[in-house]
Amino acid sequence: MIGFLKGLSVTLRQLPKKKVTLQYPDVKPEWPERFRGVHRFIPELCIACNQCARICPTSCISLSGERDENKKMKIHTFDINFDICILCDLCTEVCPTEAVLMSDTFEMAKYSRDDLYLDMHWLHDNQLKYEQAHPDRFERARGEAD
Amino acid sequence: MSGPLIAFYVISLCILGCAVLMLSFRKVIYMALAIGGVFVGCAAIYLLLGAEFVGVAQILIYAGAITILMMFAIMLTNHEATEPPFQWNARNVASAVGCILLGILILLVIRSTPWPQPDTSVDVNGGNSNPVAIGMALFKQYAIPFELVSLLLIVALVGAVILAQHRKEDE
Amino acid sequence: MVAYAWLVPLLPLVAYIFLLCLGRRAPEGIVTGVSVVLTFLSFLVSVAVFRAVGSNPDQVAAYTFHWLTVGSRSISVGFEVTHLNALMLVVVTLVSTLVLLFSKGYMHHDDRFAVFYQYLNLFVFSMLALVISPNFLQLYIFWEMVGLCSYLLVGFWYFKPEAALAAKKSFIVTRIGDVGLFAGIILLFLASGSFDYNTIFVAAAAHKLTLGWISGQALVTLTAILIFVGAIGKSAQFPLHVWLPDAMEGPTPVSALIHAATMVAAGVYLVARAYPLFQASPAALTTVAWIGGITALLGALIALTQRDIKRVIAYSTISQLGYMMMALGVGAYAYGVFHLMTHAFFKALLFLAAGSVIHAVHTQDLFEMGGLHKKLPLTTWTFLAGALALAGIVPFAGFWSKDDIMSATLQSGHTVLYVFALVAAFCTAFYIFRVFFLTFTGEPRNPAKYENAHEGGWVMNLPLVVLAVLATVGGFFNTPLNGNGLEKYLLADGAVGVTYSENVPLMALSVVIALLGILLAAILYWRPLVKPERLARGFGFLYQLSYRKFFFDEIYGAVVVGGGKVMAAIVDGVDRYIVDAIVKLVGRVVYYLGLGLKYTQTGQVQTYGVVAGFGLFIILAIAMYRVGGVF
Amino acid sequence: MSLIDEKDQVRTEEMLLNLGPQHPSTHGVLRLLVKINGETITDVEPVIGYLHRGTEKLAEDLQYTQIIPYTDRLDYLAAMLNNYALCHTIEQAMDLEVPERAEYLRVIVMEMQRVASHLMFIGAYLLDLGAMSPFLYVFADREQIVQLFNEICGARLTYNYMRVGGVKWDAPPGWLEKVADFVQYLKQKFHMYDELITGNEIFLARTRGIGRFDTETALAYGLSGINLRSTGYPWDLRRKKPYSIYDRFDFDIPVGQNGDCFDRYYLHLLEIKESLRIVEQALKSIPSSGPVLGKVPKMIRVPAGEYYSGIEGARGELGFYIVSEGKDKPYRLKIRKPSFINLQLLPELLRGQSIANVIAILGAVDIVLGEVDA
Amino acid sequence: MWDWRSQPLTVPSVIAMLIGAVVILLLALGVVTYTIYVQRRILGWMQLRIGPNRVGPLGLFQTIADVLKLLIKEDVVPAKADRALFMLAPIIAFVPSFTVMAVIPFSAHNVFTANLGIGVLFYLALSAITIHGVMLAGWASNNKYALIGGMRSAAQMLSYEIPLGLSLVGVVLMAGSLNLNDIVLAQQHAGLWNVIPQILGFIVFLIASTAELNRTPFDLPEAESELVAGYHVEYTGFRFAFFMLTEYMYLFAMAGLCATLFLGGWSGPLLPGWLWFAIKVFLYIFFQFWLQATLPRFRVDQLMTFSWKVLLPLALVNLVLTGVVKAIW
Amino acid sequence: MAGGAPFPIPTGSVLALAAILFCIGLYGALTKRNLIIVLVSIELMLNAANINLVAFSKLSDKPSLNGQIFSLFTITVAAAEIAVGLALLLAIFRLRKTSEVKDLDVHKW
Amino acid sequence: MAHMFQYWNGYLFVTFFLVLGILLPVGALWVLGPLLRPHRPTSAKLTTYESGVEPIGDAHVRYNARYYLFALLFVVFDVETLFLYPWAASFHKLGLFAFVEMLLFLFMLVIGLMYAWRKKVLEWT
Repeated sequence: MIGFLKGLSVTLRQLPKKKVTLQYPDVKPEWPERFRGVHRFIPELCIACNQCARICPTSCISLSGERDENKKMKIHTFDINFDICILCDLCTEVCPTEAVLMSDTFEMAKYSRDDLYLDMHWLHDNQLKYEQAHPDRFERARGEAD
Repeated sequence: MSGPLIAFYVISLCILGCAVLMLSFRKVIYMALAIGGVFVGCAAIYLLLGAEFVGVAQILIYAGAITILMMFAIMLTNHEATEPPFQWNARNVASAVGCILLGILILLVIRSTPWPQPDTSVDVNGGNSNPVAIGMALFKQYAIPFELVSLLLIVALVGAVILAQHRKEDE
Repeated sequence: MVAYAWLVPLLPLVAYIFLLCLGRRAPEGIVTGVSVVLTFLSFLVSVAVFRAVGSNPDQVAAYTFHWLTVGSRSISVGFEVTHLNALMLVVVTLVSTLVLLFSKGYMHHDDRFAVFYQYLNLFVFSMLALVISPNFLQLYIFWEMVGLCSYLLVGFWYFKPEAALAAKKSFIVTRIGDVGLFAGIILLFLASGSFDYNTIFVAAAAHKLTLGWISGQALVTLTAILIFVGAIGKSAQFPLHVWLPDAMEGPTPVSALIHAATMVAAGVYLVARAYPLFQASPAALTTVAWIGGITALLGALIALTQRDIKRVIAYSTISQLGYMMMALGVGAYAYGVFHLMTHAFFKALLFLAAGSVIHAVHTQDLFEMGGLHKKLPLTTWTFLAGALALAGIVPFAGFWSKDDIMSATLQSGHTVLYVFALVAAFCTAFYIFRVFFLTFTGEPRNPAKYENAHEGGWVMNLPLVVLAVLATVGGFFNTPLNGNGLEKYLLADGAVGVTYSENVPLMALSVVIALLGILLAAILYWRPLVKPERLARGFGFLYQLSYRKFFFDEIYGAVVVGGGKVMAAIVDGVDRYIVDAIVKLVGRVVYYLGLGLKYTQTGQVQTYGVVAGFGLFIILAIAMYRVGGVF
Repeated sequence: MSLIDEKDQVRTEEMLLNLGPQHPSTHGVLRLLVKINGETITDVEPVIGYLHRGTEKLAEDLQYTQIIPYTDRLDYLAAMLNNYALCHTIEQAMDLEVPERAEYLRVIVMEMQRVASHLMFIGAYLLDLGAMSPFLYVFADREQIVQLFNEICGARLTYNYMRVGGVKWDAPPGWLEKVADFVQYLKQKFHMYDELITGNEIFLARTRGIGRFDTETALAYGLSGINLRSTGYPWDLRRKKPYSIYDRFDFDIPVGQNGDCFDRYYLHLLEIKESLRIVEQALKSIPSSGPVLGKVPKMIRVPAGEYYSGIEGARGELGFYIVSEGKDKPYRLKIRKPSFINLQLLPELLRGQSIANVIAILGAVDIVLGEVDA
Repeated sequence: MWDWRSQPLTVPSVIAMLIGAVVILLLALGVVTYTIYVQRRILGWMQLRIGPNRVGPLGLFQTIADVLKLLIKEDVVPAKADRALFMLAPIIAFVPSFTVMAVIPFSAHNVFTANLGIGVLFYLALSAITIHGVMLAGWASNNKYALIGGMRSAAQMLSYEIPLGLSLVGVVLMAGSLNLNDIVLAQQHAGLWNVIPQILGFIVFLIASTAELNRTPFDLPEAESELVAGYHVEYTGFRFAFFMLTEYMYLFAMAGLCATLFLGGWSGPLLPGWLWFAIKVFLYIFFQFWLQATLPRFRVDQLMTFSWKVLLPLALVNLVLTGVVKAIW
Repeated sequence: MAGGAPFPIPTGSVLALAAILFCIGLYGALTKRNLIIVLVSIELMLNAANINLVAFSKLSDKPSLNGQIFSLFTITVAAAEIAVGLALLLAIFRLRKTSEVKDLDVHKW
Repeated sequence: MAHMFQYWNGYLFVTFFLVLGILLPVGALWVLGPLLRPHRPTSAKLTTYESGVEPIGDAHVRYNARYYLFALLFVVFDVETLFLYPWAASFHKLGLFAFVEMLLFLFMLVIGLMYAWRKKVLEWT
């Protein structure tokens, strides 16, 4: 009987407390810098070394490069099949030029599986959006580089 | 045609309708439901006749407890039990004829008896509310039968438990 | 205080219900504690009631209220307090308390200890309720309940075949008496329209009891005797005394409480309570006196030779109850009741002491005991007190009451009965000291049992001591020394006015007779000058007569069974040659009919129902046709 | 009294009932095929595999580093521990040195992971028993751990944090302080859980003496973790076969007495306390700086041979068994999945129980279908 | 004030009654709607959540949206179900739940209340009928969960109806009448709400009524973690809505009964009667939600045993005690 | 109704209702095959009797409560009857796996 | 007379509730419903739910006698409860004797309960 009353008092005490839930679509969660959302991609940096495709455990990255006039490898197509990507972050880990990075985009609901094939342009746009959303991080990165 | 009379005819119709339905249904569980309708209808008749407590007792015991008990019994024996369709065998015909004859006879008797004019000036409850009046009658005039009721119930309980319970020595 | 007398039976009932709730596995301490404390409270209330009644006779009253109406007659329930039943309450509750305490030791470690206490409490409740009943109906209800408890308790060890048989026997034999009682009560109800004592007594005194087929004096006598038949059964009077010795198969505390102190006294109480009715019929009174006298003598004679310690005391009880009945029969109402009281004390004492002995040596055979006074000193002394009281030695309790009865018998002109009583008194002294000497003195006859004997602890000793004190001094309630206090108290009801004067020579005579009895016992069993066996051989037939209990069981067996056999033979002949012939003829006819008709027996209830329904219809139709106006 | 008896002619017919795969309280897609009589269970057959992904087979075609994210998805409530178990086995096989700070970070996240997992157990168990609020309360608390993990490795559930030879990230600035704060915060919450759950009479009535088994049975079935400890057998790999740096910490192994559901619940609560103790100690003694990844060859090749090492997972002994031919991919990878092994006892436990107890027992056995089906 | 109740029947009085009944229907529906809303809010708050807040201001239209959604949902009758009974069951369950409202005195000027001499029993008798609906729903679905749920539910409601009924006898004993209005008046007259002298009865009532309402910790028939949803597993759309409606109607009615019998009904100082009544009803309802937020549920065997072995003896003790006090006093 | 005004429901109608109900019950009891329904039909007949009792308690020339009280007792007896009857049915079912009246013909020749 | 009208009118009012109570679901389910609801049954939709797999066997198996025993107890105790109500209502007019009668009655009831208890009728398992 006592235990039961104690339990009641516990729940009653919670009643006026601050709520922990977010008003989600209105209020987006704050993600930390290391957050592994959908990839962003910087085509200029990519040397099409194929390391990311090779390390990917689910083989969701496919890319093709071509040599440009400077005999440098240049990325031609870069697609991520988000249907099977497990956001393990290994691709960014192995990327020697930091061309593939993770963003904090996490809302990926689509009506068709086809829409989940993300190509280079989409990923680049994602990079631009990310830059816009977090100018501070880039400044800091630049500052560190300096 | 006064209100209560209309009500009486409507309720009677419902009761008889449910009773006839009961006879004509083939699934046992439907029959149990139809009989529930009869019980509730009877309760309404009692209420109409001013017997509040009996009416509510009828609902509580018959429509509530007994019908439930029947449903449990159905579910414990044969859920899908059905009656065969009506057959013209000797017993059915004889029963039908006998019941109809009996009914006609009783109705004739009822018609031919000069029923006394009810004395509506008497309040059977003696100025109390109906349950109070019932209580007073029950505990003064009918004290012994009342105690016997408890005895009856306990005997019924014991008997039913013994019957319904699985016995060890059967094993 | 008197208005709270209903508490007296209620408290044991509470104890009973409480024990019932505790179940049969309840710890012994709690069981005993609750029972003893509640019964003791009940005793205290009884004493208060007794004092209240004694100090103020106006307190005597019946507290009844209307229960139900049967036809035009109304039946009430409630309780009453009179001088008589106030005394009874005290005696019953006192003995009950002590026995409940004693049982703790005696029944220790019995599997059904709690059940035993439940039964005992139920008995105490029933007995008290019987005593306190204000009318015959209520009395009869509790009368039967008391019988039921007796049955349960006698058969408490139902796994022993003797116990089960004894229980059955006691139940059936007393039932014979109860039929008489019931018939008497119903006749009284029919004649007077009431169950109430007072209504009936007033009507009887005014000669207003009549029925269509019998009237006046005859009805009074008839009903009085019928009621007395009930008392005969319950109080084990001749000729229905056979159940009581067998009832000794029950645990000893039961014997002490039920079959010595209380229940068997219920018959005496019944006669005492219905005394106005008996007074209205001299014939009934005479019957009572003679039955009592015969029982007193018979019981004493049988007791002389029994080997079982409890049976001796049981026959003694029968004998003493006979004294009480005799007293009532000769008109010495107060002395009968007085003897009831003193007898309750010393007989309960004797039984409990016997119980203590049995508890110690685990046998009931007198010839396996002996020399126990070394092992059981307390029991010895208390038993001696009880024995002296029973034998009627001055100044022990039994002396005063028995002597009163004997004086009254002589003075009321029943010389033959007086002789009976005197012989019985002699025998009483003899057999009880025979028991005493055989048990406690001399050499142990069964060394193995002797060695293990020991006293039963304080729970068993305390009741013995208390009862011994009462058996010693209990008689002083009613002596010339205190101006016959109890007698005055009892007669304050005003119902019975017969008293008898003390007669010192008669007293002396009875004491001498008793001493002679003791002396005879001593020379036979203590310091054996004469071998008892020789004596037995010398009186061969008489010894057998006594030892075989005057062949009562055999006679009953012979009469009932033998008579039955003769009847059976006759009936058999008639049956075989006359009836059978007819039957066979009928049978054949029916058989061949049945062969054809069996096809209607479908076993289908509903088919039968249809037929029955048609039958109903036809009957109704014919009835309606004859009434007319329907069709 | 019941009509269960076989000889009885009208015993009630037996009924086969599917609990799961789509059922609110089978913690995923377990299917229990239950044979009931009245409400009493006569037989149970757990049907598994609805979540089977062939992790072990897949691993044969993956480099060691690539296997790590797959381990996240085994017991998805304790991904850190799975990560570690694999890395630890490989490190043992290759005889690698792990930097000090990395070890500390690993212990901190592992114990935090254990706390999160146990909290989740408590919440889910109470939800099974019909109490909704505790579930949400533990979720609020667990959310803080998840956020901490999110900060250190960027994911909330599938961390992929450990690497062979260390961890991927060092702790971000201020992270360790946040952990310390959280430990203090959670310590104060225990009181509330005790009041709300442990002392509740209904909870006690539903868990005390339910689903009991003894040490022999547990050992015979190869149980480990809390399921074994609840029977009073103090078996904890962190103590019995110390790995990592657990020998440096002071903590107790709480054990139960009765081996019933209540013991299992209560042990979870006690173990949370012990884990917090470890985290506190680790936070005190962690080196302030240093590498977090040891010297590891670029291509990880486990020398040919067979290797096994087990750690104390959240649900029992979690072990990885590697058969290597010396290539960069394992020849065979076998995982000792504690949930799967714990599940084997279930039919034994459930036989003869009433349906209502199924949930209480199943919940307390504590399985995660991702691990069972692998 | 014109009182329709003691006058001969006329057209205006019939219309008045009809209006009264409709008003109560609407009132009950409104109360149910917002009870559900309040339930979700309170549960949310107690669980550190916000609760419904999207539909309408503060989420006030949430329940209405739910009802509308249910209304336009497809009505599926499983192929194996017993069609007729399946469709009939929600109605059998619902009708008494609404009819019992007829006797609850909402305010001092009990305009919308049938002043029946058997008020308390009327409630008990009718509420027993709902059991049929529940049981038939479970049976007709031809679904194992539903059957178990229905049988359990019936057995539970049966078992708890006895202590419930017995706990009310104490109140009747205090007031000497079965009429709910009289009971309120008796409390007003005594100046003491029954909850004080009948505290034992009140506790029994509280527990038994919780069980009658199939609410936590007695929500076994619907135990979602075992039976998924109990007797209404197979019900969809508006049929399902009627079971929910029944449940919350009874919650309201039971709250009303509790307020009337134990908390003095509409009596109370200062505030108008109907407001007092509303406050008491809300208190009861809040208590139910509070329990729901706190407790795990009983196991079915514990539940049955609890009713017969604990509550029933308690109710009897209460009865005897009340009788003794009443007899002496 | 003012004092002495006739009660709106005629006695004969109520009795006729009861009579018809009784006959329906009788017919059911005689023809239905399921034991439960036979029991139920008997309940129907009891109810018919009850209607008469209550009717006479109100509609006789000396109205009194006796009829109502009697019908209360009838209801009680009916409850006891149905409880034991159905328990018997269960016992029969246990023994013979049938709930049909026609199979219960042990007393057949 | 007033109370007679009150009686009739009270029950008429109850009748209105009854009728409304029937009309509401009937209206919502049979009148309004078909207008608003789609009706596109498919065989998958119409299967019986059993945790997402095909049900094995029929649900209408014979059930445990335990339920019957509870229903039985309910019937008996319901009747006993029923008799308590008039007692309670008229107690203040009856006095002590009625109390004793009721105690007897309750005693019987308790005996019944004890019997059921002893016979383990009250146990679920």
